[in-house]
Amino acid sequence: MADSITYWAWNVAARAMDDAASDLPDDVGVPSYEAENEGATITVEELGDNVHEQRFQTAVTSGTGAPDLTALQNYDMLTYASQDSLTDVTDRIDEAGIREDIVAGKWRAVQYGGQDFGLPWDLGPTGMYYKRDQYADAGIDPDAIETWDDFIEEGQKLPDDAAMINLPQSDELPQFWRMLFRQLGGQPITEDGAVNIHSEESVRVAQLIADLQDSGITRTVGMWSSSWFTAFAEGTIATLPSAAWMDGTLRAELPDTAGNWGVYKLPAFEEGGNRASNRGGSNVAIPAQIEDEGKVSRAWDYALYVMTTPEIQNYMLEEYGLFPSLSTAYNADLYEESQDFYDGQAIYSLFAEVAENIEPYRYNEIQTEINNAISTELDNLLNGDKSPEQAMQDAAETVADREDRDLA
Amino acid sequence: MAQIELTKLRKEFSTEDEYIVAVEDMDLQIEDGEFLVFVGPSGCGKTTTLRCIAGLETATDGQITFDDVDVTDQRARDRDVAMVFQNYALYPHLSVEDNIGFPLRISTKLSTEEIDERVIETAELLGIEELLKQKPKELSGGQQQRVALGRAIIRDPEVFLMDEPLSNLDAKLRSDMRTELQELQQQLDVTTVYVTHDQTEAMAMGDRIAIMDDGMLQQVGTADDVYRQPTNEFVAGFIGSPNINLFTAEVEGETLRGPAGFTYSLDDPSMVEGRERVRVGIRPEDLYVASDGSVPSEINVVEHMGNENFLYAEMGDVELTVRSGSQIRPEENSTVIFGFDEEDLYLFDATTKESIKTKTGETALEHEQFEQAQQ
Amino acid sequence: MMDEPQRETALKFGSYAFLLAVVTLIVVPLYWMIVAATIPQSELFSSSIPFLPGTQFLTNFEALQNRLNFVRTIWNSTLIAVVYTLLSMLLCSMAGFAFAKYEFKYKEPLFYFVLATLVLPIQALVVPLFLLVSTLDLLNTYLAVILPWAANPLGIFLMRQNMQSLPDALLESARMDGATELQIFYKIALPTMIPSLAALAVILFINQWRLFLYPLVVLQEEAMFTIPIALSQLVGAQRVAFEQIMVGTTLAIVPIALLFIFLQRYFIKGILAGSVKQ
Amino acid sequence: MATSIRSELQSSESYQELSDRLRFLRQNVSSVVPKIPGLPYLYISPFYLLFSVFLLFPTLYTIYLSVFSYEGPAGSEYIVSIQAWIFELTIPKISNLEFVGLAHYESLIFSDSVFHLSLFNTGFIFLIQVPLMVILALAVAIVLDSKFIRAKGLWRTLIALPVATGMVAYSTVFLLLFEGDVGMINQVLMSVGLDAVPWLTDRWMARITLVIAITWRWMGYNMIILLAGLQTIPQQLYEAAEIDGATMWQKFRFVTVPQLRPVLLFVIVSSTIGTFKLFAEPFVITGGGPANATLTVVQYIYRQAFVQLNLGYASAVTVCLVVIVSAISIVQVRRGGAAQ
Repeated sequence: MADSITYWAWNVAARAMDDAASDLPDDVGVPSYEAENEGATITVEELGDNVHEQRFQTAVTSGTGAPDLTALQNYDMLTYASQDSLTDVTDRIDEAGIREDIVAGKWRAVQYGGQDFGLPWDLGPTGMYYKRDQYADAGIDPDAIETWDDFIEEGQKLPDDAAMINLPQSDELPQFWRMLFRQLGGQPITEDGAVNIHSEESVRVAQLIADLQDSGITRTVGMWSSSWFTAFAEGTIATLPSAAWMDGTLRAELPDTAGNWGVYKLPAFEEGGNRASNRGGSNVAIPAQIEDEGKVSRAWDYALYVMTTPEIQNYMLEEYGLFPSLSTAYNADLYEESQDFYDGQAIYSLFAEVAENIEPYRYNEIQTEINNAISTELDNLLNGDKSPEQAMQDAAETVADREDRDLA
Repeated sequence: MAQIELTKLRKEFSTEDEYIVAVEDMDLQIEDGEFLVFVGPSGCGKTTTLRCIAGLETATDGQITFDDVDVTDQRARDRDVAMVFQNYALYPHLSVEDNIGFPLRISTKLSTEEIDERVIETAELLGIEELLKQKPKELSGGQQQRVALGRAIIRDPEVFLMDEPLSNLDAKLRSDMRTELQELQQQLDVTTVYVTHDQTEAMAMGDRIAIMDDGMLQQVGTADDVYRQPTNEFVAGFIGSPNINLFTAEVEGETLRGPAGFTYSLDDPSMVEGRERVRVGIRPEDLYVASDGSVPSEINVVEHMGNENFLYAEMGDVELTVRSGSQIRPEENSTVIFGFDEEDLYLFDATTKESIKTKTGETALEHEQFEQAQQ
Repeated sequence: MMDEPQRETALKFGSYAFLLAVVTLIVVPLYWMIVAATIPQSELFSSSIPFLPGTQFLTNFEALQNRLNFVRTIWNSTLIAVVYTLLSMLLCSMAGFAFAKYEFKYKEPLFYFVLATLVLPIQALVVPLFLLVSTLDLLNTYLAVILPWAANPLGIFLMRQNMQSLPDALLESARMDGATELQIFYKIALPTMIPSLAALAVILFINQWRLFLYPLVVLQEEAMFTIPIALSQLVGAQRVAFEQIMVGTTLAIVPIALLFIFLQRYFIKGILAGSVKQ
Repeated sequence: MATSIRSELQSSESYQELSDRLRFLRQNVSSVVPKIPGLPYLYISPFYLLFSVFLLFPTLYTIYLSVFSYEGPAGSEYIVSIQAWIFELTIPKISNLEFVGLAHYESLIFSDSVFHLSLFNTGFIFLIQVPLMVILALAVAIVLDSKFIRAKGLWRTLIALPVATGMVAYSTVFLLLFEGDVGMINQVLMSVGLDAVPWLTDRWMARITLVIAITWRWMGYNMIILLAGLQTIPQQLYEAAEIDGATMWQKFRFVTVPQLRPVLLFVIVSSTIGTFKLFAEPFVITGGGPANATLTVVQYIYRQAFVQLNLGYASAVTVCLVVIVSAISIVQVRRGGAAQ
């Protein structure tokens, strides 16, 4: 096994792995990887979001310069796996016997053609983050919100200058659509690869998005822009539909709002319906161009140690908001602890409960084409040019035509 | 100093669509220390010839030698030739001092003091020593002209080349510079080739004049030769101002019958034997009022020039110019008959335009013009 | 109609008004950026952005400096841009001079081919260039960023355009004075082309200064990063360090402002005056 | 102060000999150097040497890739491996490529509607932005060039500074200015009673926002180049026009424009090319805009190459872009240059 390897990731995913590699606090209870493995050194390179995308892609396509281990978002995994740029780790996973330890739905994110091309890392169990003061002032009771209709009805109570939810700009709508689509158990492609984004679930999601806009309880601000943060800091938007990892961002970027947040599950589409979905999440993978067996096994050993040790995964949750897909970690008492940022609410247990109910989702390598088509058609829907059925039908046809696949 | 010889010099310019012969098979010898002037209408190839001697254009064919040394293919910088451009071409970013000293600083082994000395010396020669620190844009046209001259003189070259250096100056300054240039040339005794389109300038300055037309050398000779013995009608027409009167006359035995009743019987008809018609040339200064003259004409305009008059008349469809004493003032539109002496008559072959008879006699006016050329 | 003095003042007033309008429209966003660099991020996230700059500039800068050694980054960017500009100016002015003042075979096709590559977007060149640079093992060196665009199509185009205004008589008189062709270039052509060389320096410096995607791929250590790459590091998936970005950007403007001030005196009026009688 | 030091230095003995010896040395060298037949080639060879290595090769490579579909990285085979003395160049086979002939071009020209939309967007922005920016830059340059404006250096620097701002920061500023009803501009509009403009959400307004952003950023830069051009116009031409009684407008039309033609042509062609290569502004401010309304061709290339890893297809789009834009710029140069 080689002594040193390099690992690339964006800020949160880099710092978490760096701590796990060399400076884990003592109260975590397990040694850091370098402490555990004498002589091993993990070089972690922290890159900006676009920076990682551009550098990793160039290294992969030109065949030289890729790191030994890299973090990859769910939506990128399959694009690289489909062009066999990632090492097949199926046997190593079987040999490690960890298939049951990880939430079932998450494995699909790293599988292509029946083989595993990465090790699942964090999950995106969804939740509705809400400002407690705004809800209280408007007399909105989060527990009373069971369905999206309740959500719209309660939303009317807010004063005019505040919006219940941010309806993202059209190039960010696909993430919102996909979260709701997965909540209904929708699959973007069928078993044999036919495009299926015009299914009945997809139309219901489009209808909901249209209803949300017509209800007048929404505002549109670009996500991650300074005015988006301002809206939550000053309470001009009351609810933020997101996932477990948003906790880390809120604590880092909006410290003054501590104690004023709460979380409740996604409203269901109809009484008693599913209130769980997934949004985002990443994995670690070894680029195929790393041919030195010593490097590959060292990278695998390091990844396995970090991803399958509950204490490390829980440290990463608490420190960086990275919710583990390692289900064996959920029984730690951390999950029952009340979080003062959320006025004492034990949000981790809520997310753990949601994680168990996430519907499996058939990840695919045409995700970008789907996003583009959905973004264009939802914009047509919101402009009133098309009905939900027509919009989703056209989106499906566009994707089928551009990727020359047939329509489900 | 150098003796320049052009043998069969030819220069052609070929652009995409047309093909121009600028200079055609020129043979010319320029003596050591001579001041030769190229003159001719614009586009006749005089500047091109100068640029071939300078080395700015490479001759298409033929040979150029300086003191029997073949320089045809040498670069301009290797020919020890200085040139004054029509628009002076001073280096705008250099002071007058640096402009003048530039050639020495660039291509000679002289030390900086020697160069500075030579610059001051040349500036004094041209009377511009107090301008040394100024930039070209601060100088008048005349001063810029002198700086350009200084840049040429300082190199003490084998050959001086000047491309219409005076054409941008006003009339008064031009005549002063003309005399100054001549004195300078004699003082430096350097072979000089001067190009101008102004024939009076050529007559006044050149030891010899080379007249060119359409790329071909018409005639080379002293001012007097070209004035008195032009080789063809073009030279006769070009030299002398106002221009010579020219018209066609039929030959009948010994008499020439021209337009509107012009009749003249030759003393020596042998010259026109075997010809049906000839081209007749009479200089304005050779015509005088004579009741028995053979040139009937109708006066159009009389111009009073002070010491003499110019009479513009018509003989049929031929326009005549007559140069007479100031006292002769015929009425406008009156008919006057002019006469001339046969020795002043020019005759040219009607087809080849070559001269058959040239002027042998001498008139007072003509003599006075010759004197002015000599000072 | 207005008489002469009235028209003069009206014109002067009109020009100043127009100039002030343009300058305010340009400066407002810049001013806001500087204000944003001097206030803490929490203040940044309020709809009423303070009008006057705050006092946080140093603290924000310290945060930036220990996050990614920004002083070193400014040094990298400046060094690369200066060396690149000088090298490219030489290449472009020589080539521009030849295209403006000489006739030679294949002149037209050669020139238009270079112009065509001007159109190639960097995004399309990144992979082949990365391959080339890694095979020449220039990765992670200043040269990797300096060499590719040293032969800058924009530069040769500008120099050809400007050198055409150089009177031929000047070159010929230099030839007569015995200057070699090279001496003519650096003793006559360059000195009289100073304003256009200054303009060329602006173009080249700024083009190199704002290069992002390509250096990002070939400069691999943080110690080698240029400013655009360093600032883009601050845009994380879940973290955007706004105030650090603003501080970095404000500091990044300083070298460019210095460049403009330094080049001021080379924009000399009518440098060609007096060379050739019109 | 500097000039006085120089003159003392020059007059001292040693400096004199040194500079003379240097001069003689230079002369010896230049006389030894044989007469160079193809002198112009000497001038352009350093340029074309670097050009062929660093721009020609990638261009040919892009064209080469455009007829393949990229199936993923290759192992360690090489396309070309040259061992020449100390210089060793090996270009690894970039990937296992599957020859598809002109399939990419066919789909681009006929069926790829997103490509057509990106072409339309880029063309639309070009048609408004380039004329607007060039006229504004010329107007400002002329005002700054006129005699009675003081503190020219300050104005010049301020106006040209936007080009120095980093992509990330200036997009944050523009988002803050133009963002929905939170943005400053809409706040001002609403406070005056007008209704908010959907700068980033409406397709047409998003394109206008981009035009404003690009003009804000690049107008000063072009103004500097035009100003340099104005400096080389000989003063006598204006004086001559003055004597003929030319009005301000006539001086502009009959002196400034004809004299400025080469530099003006340069600014027009380089901003045309710059706008057709537009990437930063849409990528950062509108992210391709509502429903691909501000998706530019180069952004589409980036999406194909970097997000969807279709390197072959991306190269084909590049080739199309190069063909279209060089046709436009050659027409501009010909028409501009010819009228000289």
